[in-house]
Amino acid sequence: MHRFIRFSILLMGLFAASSSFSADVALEPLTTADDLGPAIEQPIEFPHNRHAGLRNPNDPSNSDPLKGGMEIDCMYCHTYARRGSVAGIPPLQKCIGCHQNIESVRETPRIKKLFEYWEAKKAVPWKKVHDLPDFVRFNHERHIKRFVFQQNRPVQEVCGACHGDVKTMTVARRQKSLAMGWCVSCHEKDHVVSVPGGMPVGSQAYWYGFKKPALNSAGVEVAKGPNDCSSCHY
Amino acid sequence: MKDIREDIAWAKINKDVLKSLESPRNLYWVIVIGALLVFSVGVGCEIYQYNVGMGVANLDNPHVWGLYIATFIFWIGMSHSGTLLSAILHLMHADWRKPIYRFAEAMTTFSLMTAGLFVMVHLGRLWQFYYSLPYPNDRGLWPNFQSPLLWDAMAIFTYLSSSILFLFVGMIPDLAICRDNIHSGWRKKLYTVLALGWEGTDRQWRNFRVTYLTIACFLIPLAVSVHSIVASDFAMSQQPGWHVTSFPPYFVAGALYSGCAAIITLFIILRYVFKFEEYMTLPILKKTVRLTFAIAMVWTYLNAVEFASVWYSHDIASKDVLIQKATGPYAPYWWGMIFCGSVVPLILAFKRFQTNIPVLLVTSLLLNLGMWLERWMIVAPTYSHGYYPWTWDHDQFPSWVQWGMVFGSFGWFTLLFMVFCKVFPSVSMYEVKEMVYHRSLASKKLEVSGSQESVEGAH
Amino acid sequence: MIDNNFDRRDFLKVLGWGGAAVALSGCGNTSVEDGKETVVSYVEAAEYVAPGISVYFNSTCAQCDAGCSISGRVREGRVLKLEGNPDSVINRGKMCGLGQAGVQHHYNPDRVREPLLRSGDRGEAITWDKAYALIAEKLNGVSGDQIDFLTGTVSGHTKALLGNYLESLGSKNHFVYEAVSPAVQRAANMKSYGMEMPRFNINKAKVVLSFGADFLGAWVSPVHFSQQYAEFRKGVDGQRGVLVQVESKMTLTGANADRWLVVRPGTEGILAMGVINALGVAGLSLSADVAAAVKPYDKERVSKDTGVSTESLVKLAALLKDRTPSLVLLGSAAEGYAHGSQNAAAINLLNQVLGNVGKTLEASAAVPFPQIAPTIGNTAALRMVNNRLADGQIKVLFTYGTNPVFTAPSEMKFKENLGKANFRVAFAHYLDETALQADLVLPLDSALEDWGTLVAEYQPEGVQISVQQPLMEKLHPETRGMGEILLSLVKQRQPESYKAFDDYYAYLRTAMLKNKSEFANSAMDDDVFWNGVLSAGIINVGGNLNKLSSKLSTNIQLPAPAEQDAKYPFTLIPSVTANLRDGRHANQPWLQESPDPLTTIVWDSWVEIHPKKAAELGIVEGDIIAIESKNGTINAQAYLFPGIHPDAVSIPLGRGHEAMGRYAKGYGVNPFQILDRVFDGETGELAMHETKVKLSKVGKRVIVVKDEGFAGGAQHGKKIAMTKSSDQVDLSEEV
Amino acid sequence: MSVSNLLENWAEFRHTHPVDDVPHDPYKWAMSIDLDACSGCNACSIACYAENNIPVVGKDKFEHGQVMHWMRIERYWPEDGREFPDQGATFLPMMCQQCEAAPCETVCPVGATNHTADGLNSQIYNRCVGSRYCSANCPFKVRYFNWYDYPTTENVWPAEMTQQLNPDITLRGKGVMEKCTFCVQRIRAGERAVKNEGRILRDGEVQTACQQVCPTGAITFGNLVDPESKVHQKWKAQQVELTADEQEKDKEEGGTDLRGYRILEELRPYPSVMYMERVRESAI
Repeated sequence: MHRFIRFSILLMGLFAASSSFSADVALEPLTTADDLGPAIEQPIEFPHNRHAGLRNPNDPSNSDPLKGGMEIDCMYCHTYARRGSVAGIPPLQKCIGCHQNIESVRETPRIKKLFEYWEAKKAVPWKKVHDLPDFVRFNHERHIKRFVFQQNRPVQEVCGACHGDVKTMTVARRQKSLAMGWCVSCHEKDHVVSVPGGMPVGSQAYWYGFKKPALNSAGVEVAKGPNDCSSCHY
Repeated sequence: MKDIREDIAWAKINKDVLKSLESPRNLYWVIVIGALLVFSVGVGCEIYQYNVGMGVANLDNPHVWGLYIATFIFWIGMSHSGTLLSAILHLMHADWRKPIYRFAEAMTTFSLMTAGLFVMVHLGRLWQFYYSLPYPNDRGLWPNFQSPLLWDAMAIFTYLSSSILFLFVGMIPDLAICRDNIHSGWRKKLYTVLALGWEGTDRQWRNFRVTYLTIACFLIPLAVSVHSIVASDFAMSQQPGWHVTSFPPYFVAGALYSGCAAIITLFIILRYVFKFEEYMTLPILKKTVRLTFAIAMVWTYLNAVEFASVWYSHDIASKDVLIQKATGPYAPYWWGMIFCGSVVPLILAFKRFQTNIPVLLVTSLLLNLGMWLERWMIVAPTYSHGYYPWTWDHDQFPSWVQWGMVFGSFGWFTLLFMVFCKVFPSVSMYEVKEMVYHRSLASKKLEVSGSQESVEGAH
Repeated sequence: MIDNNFDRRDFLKVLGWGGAAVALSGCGNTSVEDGKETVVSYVEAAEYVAPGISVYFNSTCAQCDAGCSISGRVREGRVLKLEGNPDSVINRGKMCGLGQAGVQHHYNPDRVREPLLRSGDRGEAITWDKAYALIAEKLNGVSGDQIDFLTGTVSGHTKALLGNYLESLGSKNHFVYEAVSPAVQRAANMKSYGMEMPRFNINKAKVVLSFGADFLGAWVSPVHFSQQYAEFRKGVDGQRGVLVQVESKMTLTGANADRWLVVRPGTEGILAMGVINALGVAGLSLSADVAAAVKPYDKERVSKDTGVSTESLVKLAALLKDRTPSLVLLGSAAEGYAHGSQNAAAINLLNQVLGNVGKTLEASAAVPFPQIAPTIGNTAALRMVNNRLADGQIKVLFTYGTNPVFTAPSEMKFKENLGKANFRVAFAHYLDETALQADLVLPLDSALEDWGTLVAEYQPEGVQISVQQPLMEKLHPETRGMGEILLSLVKQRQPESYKAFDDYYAYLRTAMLKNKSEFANSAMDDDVFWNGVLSAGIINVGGNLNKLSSKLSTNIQLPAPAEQDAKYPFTLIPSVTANLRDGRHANQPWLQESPDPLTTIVWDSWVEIHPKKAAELGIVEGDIIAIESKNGTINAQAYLFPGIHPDAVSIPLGRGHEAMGRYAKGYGVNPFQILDRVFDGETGELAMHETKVKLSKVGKRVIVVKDEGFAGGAQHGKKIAMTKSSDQVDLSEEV
Repeated sequence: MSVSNLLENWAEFRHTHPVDDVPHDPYKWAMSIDLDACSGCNACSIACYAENNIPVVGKDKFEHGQVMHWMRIERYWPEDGREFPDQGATFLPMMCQQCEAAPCETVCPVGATNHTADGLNSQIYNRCVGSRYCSANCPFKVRYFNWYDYPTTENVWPAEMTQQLNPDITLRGKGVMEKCTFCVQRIRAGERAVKNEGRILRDGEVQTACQQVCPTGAITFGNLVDPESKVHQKWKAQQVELTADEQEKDKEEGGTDLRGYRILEELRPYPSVMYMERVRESAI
């Protein structure tokens, strides 16, 4: 009898140990892995690489569209990102504004299509690529202000954290999982509050309550992202 | 009167019990089809409610829980019968339980499965029920370990798995008998697998006894905790009429009570349907009835304790609820509960009725009706008459959808039970044999000592 | 070339608004989606139009005539919510429920979407060109005095243009009808103060004695008065204002009174005279003729006539004497009798005796441009149009902003008489009862799509001209603004004089610029001025301050309280609720579902009966009661209501539509239908409270759909809504 | 959140009301409602419908008690047995009291309703499974359940009316609980805006929809820990403490001349809404 009791106690202990271990470790890889979304067909096959891609050092005139990009700032077109919750698609007038002066590509099929929309005064029905569920309130402005302006990090790096390496894509495609655990994994990290050259932060509250900015081991002030459910869900 | 004849041959026991697994009578099919129909009513209601919304149940704000939760507690309560008979009485060496504990255990399992359904159908977003399970997930979230509802889910799940295990372990020797007596078909395969190679060696028997005893020991605190936790769904809340310290024992007593009543009902039905008169004898019934009566009185006492503690406390809101129960729109049901739960069992005190099958059948059904009403009277009146007078709402009545699902649950339970009875021996053969053996030993002893007495007397 | 120079009018013309599927999925979409939805994108966008960012535009609330200035929240080219414009002196950033439901007027699914021409029982959609041609054809050869306009209250440039159109038709028959209107009071005020609508400074009074004026609910300018009321409660010189309300059926204001005095219906004037008498007794010096006039109204008699106890009367007089200044208000409950003018005169006399004129009653500013000053409606207008219709004097009738078929007592037979006109044109937002009788229905823009100006009758400070401008693109392309239609019509008659105006917008802009010097510096650039006006949404002009005269008139003939009619023992009080008023907004679901403040009933009509009387008659809540007057019977559910005189019953106005779409049709009953045809002796206004009815049980009982639960208004000893007596509090310590 | 994280931070996650070591900082949203100013006009309730996408359920569902008004105006009659209510009625706007120790929060099996660090009782619609335990345990009964799928129910939001919906708020489908949020979308927008400026919100920068519309200004909303805020000053002047279940001032013999109180505070939910008693003139 004692054998059985001992055995069952042993089993229970094993179960408790293994389940708490698995609950503890399984998360990291689960949420940070890249998760390539489906390819999306857009009304115009917009070449992000051509616009935002790196210049070809061997081609200073940048004449060969296949070889290099123009390093246009993401926020030149997605201008709403620093002002509001959505990054937005630029109004057609912005596309035309440049392209009416670029004679070299004026007769290419894509640009012809673009001008067709413009002449019909019809908005291009772009499809959403990064479409969060309706109950998630992601705010571009705060992330841009926090990381581009205050931390003075390169725009493409900051945008790329969620949107992937768009400068290498033609039509954008989702690269990150965008699942909640993935978002949270970043919010739980310590981020440097400010860097020299970045926008000064004033007496700003980085925290909501419990997670106040603290000094890390290197003596740099760091803070975590908001971690209330109602920061993003309401 | 003997509770079992000691001269039943073991072969006859095997034969009688195994017969119940074979060629069903027409009556069996009638019951199964009836149960299917009843169950399909419940399924239909759930499909309707799932598609349209919980509103069709005629629940409202603040009346957010209704018959689903009441019936859920009812079924959880029913499940305590098996544990009581097999585990508690097993530890107390009350061997009269032996012919009847198997189906009582089956009842435990099936009523838990029925109760689980009510937790499901009562959720507003059934399709998202897995949020309440603790498992590592993509969102990095855990359920709220503070919530009694979560304890509830865990307790029920544990209880269900343990009682299935208990049922199965207790059945192994019988499954081996089945395996050895049935020679072909899917049954053979099933029993072969389930019997786990049982051969009846001494070592197997020894291990079997210890395992069975261990699980029984494990199950008893579980049974008590399960209903205490269900009680804490209410007792841990802040609402008048729910926030009662004595709820856990009250719920456990109520559970044992309804479980015993249900055993009487099923005892009578099985005895008749499967012709188990020789094993499910009237003396055993009598013992069960007496046990039921005792528990009924405990329950009545706990009821009185609850009323008194509310009455003499300064908790005006709780007192209001109590007065409302006794005089408001719920009065007929509340008094019905008192009548069925505390007055009707008095019949069981009379010897004459303790073996009267028709009376017992009606009585046991009434007792269970009373217990079901009790659960409803715990859930509903608090909503009607809570802390906030503006939201008092006395005309909420469950819609046909709620009633339909309550009705359907009986079909589901019956269906499971009927299938069980045809697949597994519903009387424990090896334990009955044991009992017969013990009885014959005892009577031999009695004969020996009796004859000695007479010899002495002769001197 | 890219035209970045956006015309103000085009600001909403953003194409490709992607919110058509406005995320109706709610919690449905639970995972990240790729490529399923379309992005909001624009062809051209002004700097201030960005997706996800709301812009606020000021405009004017058109739900009632109080002229509150609103600030509409616009996002992605659609208006989401109406909020108050803080710069408006009328509402100072606040709103009432009715005003906020303006978005449901705009987005109402039951709006008329194209011009409809009667074809048998149906309306046939026609083009605007055809509609205009038809009007021209029908007007051809009809003399001016056979063409009538029956409208609700009009003001601003719509009114000016309407005047011009009438002039071009040679017609002088513009009748302005409002079913619920303080018209008797205006006449009485004119007599007493030389002004129809003086300023009421509730916030400066220490005591407000209101004879049935529901200034917190539906009377004149409730949002403005509510703010005054808040100040009044906080106290003048540290003394909390005291509100005493005298009426036979408790209104919202009555429910907020420190003392609610229930009077026998129609005896408000007697009580006012009694108060003057009691003031005299209490030592207030009265002029000889006043003293003589109030002599017969000693407290015993007044108490007997009105049902107010002598003790209350004495206390009231003492309070009024002690705490000055006070303010006496007069509302529909006192006006609605055959002797309504006399009641009003007595009440105004009380104000004068108390010396409130010039203190809490002040002169209001006159609108400097009479052509846009409001023309205020009354019920006498309906009577005149009805008579003209009955006599066949009207060949062509235009109706706008009023629904007489719904609001006229059935005894007037307005609907039948309407049939005698040859051609009936209704300018309408919805197919209401009157539009259904029309031959031609012209669909109007909603108030949130239209241009216009609105000048309120009640002006708290100077004169505020409220500008109405579109908050978004037209929802339905075939609707037109009222101004637009009038301009087109007047162009038919006088193409030459109006050819300069392409549209109503141009007309409005020109007209406003013409008076630039009145509004602002005349040297200001036109565009700057105009953009300033549009961005502010209001123009404040000083207005010509009139002087308030105070003419004591003691010639007041108050009849003794009427004996109870044996056949019709109850007085019917058709009550005006804050949300539904005369019923023109009954199809806005927020208003239908917003519980009536006093009974908490929704979506239905009810008849209020005093519990004591109900017990006598064996009526319990939910019994269907037949309310029978000489002119008909309506059935309504009974609600036992302690705030009503036992000899009176009350049914709210506004419900009981037989048309107007899904949210209005078939909900409740319409007490307008059974009103007796009794008119005020002096002004000819319909005496709304003179209807006598009898009650009988139909034998059916329903569950009253209301927010209040089983406990009713009781708290059962719980400390929920607490009250303190004013001598127990110290308001001076409060923040 | 892993198990070790859960264990390490257990105390933090379980803070339901401010304690000495973790006070509310920098925000604690609270309200004060002056019943003497409230006229019962229902404008706040309609504003709430407009702001928060609350469905109009219609007569039948209202009759079944399935109305969704997050803010309801209750009307109480004096209970002194007089023939006429000659001191009028009392109106009481009742909505979620955003309790600091909210009974609803502890019982939710999935943690869909929980306390935010700025003192709100948040309701996470997408986490809700619809057990309705929160409503069962709410003493004020201010939680409203989506008994039907209102977005797709006929005549709740016909096609035209969907354009009015506030895109800043989730539209709730069937089976989730909802309640007053103190207009959390406005608070979050305000917080974001001032974070860009590197400061915290000042009094009056965030208004709830009901407060904004109230014609008599009976509703005051603000940051209770900001000494400059009106709501802080009002609570202080009325000597109402957030974390008291019986106010110090109420222990005085014969009561006080202060009007502030909280409803059902003896149950210790520590509501964040202070009411101020209605006043009635004693001289008449």
